[in-house]
Amino acid sequence: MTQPHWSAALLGVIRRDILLAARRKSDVLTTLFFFVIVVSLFPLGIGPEMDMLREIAPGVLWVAALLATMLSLSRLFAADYADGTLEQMALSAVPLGVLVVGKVFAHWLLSGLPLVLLAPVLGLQFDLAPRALGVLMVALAIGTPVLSLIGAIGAALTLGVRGGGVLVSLLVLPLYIPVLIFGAGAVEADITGLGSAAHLSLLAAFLAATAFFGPWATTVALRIALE
Amino acid sequence: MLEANHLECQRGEKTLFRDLSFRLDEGVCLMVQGANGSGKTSLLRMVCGLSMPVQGEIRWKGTPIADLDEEYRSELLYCGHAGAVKEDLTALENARITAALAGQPVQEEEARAALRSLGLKGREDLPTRVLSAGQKRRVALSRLLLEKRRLWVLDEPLTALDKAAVINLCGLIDAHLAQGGMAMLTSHQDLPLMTGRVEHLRLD
Amino acid sequence: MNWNSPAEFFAMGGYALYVWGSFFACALFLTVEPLLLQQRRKHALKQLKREITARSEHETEA
Amino acid sequence: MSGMENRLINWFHFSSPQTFYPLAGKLLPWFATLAALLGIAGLYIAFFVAPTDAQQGEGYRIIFVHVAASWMSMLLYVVMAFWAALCLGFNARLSGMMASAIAPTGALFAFLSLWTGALWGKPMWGTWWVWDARLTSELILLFLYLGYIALQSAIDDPRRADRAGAVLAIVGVINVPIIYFSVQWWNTLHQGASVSMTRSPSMAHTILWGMLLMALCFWMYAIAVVLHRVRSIILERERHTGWVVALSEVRA
Repeated sequence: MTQPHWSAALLGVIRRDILLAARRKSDVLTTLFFFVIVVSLFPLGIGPEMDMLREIAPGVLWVAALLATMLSLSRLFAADYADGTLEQMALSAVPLGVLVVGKVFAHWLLSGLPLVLLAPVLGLQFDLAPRALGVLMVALAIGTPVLSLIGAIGAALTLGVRGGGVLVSLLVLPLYIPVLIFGAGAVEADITGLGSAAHLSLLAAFLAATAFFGPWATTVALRIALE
Repeated sequence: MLEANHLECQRGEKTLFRDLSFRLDEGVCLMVQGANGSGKTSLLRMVCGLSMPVQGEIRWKGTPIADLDEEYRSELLYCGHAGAVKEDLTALENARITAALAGQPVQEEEARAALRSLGLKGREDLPTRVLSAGQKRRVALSRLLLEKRRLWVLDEPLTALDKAAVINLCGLIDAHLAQGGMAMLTSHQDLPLMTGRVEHLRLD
Repeated sequence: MNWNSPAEFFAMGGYALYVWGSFFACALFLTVEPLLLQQRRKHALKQLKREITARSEHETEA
Repeated sequence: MSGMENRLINWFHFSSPQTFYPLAGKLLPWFATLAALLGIAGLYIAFFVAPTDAQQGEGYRIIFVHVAASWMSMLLYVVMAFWAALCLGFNARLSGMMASAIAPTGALFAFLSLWTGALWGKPMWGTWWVWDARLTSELILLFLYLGYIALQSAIDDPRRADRAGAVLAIVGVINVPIIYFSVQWWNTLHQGASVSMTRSPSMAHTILWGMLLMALCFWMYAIAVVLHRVRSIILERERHTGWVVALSEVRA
């Protein structure tokens, strides 16, 4: 019996999820479009005063990012659960945790990374300074993986459950609050001249902690869902 | 090799079976039979370790499977009702990715050969969406050729297969048993196995 | 003693709405919860008895 | 090894629903009585012994229920997570039932804490709601409770519901301190120092005693209610077992 190839399995999951997304581009694009439209609605609801917009920009962009992530979460494991792939993953010679890490990473690549890249463009709508835009991107780059990691737990818990899509937001959004506070806080602190280093390092610490616990909790939740 | 002692299975509030014991040795095919809802699939999932029996335990080479985890899974191949085939991927991509996820990546040529020998020649590069149910089933069964596992657990492997494919599959199982492999499967029809020893387990 | 008359007690120095609103809400919910639980228990027992009689009738028929 | 197994099995026997059901029934009246006595003593101190506050007048008396409810809501979440961990770790049925029996009461206390906090905030700060760090954290705690309850009620199979809820409770309990810390941080950044509800240095001993008694009263109440609820859950889930059918209250 040869040793199972962990790296091949990990890369296999990531490659497959990207391939599937490439064959069905609409899924990824809907999420992005949602992000853009939500952010663009705020000035219409609040008014075009630039001072006000500049002030609310970090919060608006972050809340929109949370909601856009939520939108893609219900799909994270649902298809694999329905067509039996998840069973096969749970029975793989490679630990399920490794495959979960791959799935979460692919999820981030497909739903988190585009937000990071798109955010500065939307930030311009709110007249954010170039420096603040940079901080926004860095904060999103650190924060969106946390959203995928925590979201995966919620998605795994609600697999095959009545009203799973709405339920997952109820479970996950409260857990997103620290990310929201530190992420939006970093941009705000930069605008007010306080410096964003403290916020960003706390965000990074939170990322490290969730990267450690998240896949474990997701694995346990998936096994419960498969029983 | 595989040993099950006094298994009890419940679904909801109903007890499907209790005090079920059996043994599966090398070179033997165990056919699980029973009416719909008698717990065949539940039993197979239990054997795979996907669900826990209410009572009793399952041992692999003398050790409870719950303690073996990946060690047991690397000897196990499970083919369930759902074929784990992605409609948006081609047959070839499906075969290769499934093998990679199982921890045994294969070369493209190997995967093509397996699909060809299952009668999918010329369809390797079509998205599985356009294949028929029986052809999708064959894509799912290509794992039998690509992953080298001792214990095959197959849930209704004959569903949607035509006569030629059934004979083909039986040949595969025969060869597997001849090499000292084990198989456990459910089926509504009899398998025309040539050489392997077949034992029956009835759930009522 | 803090109060010279019952009226003064109920007036709570002008904060009656807030103080009594808080205490009344607590008292209300902390009595309603046990009552609901009592009802749940009664319902569970009733259901159980119904099932047992149904089962025994089934057995005598058989 | 076998000794260890034996001990575990004994422990499981003790914690089986069958043994726990009558035990809970016996303990219940004691906790209920204790809750009532402590409540009377606490209310007496709250209204007749504790002096009028120099700044807040009589309005501060809300503290006696507000603080006690907040404490209980947090304590109950931790206790719930403890049972949840046992449920996952040892696959013990009773632990899962305990966790799900605690959630509604915990949510109730979180709600009461918010309600009384709002009623206190109006006269003191002039608004019903202040984005104070404690109130905000309490609100999030209520969300966590509601998420747990929603998840449990959405899953039909009670075993799966218990285990899925257990994962959520454990993830939640790890997150609660982080959430509290981040909200605190956010609060100081936006408003300077947050308005303190419990004015620690000048707090009179009688006030502390009153708060303590009320907190104990709520605690005992929570235990009694949870025991009651877990008994109903046992009856509902184990209704096909012989021992439930043989119970005197079922036979009657």
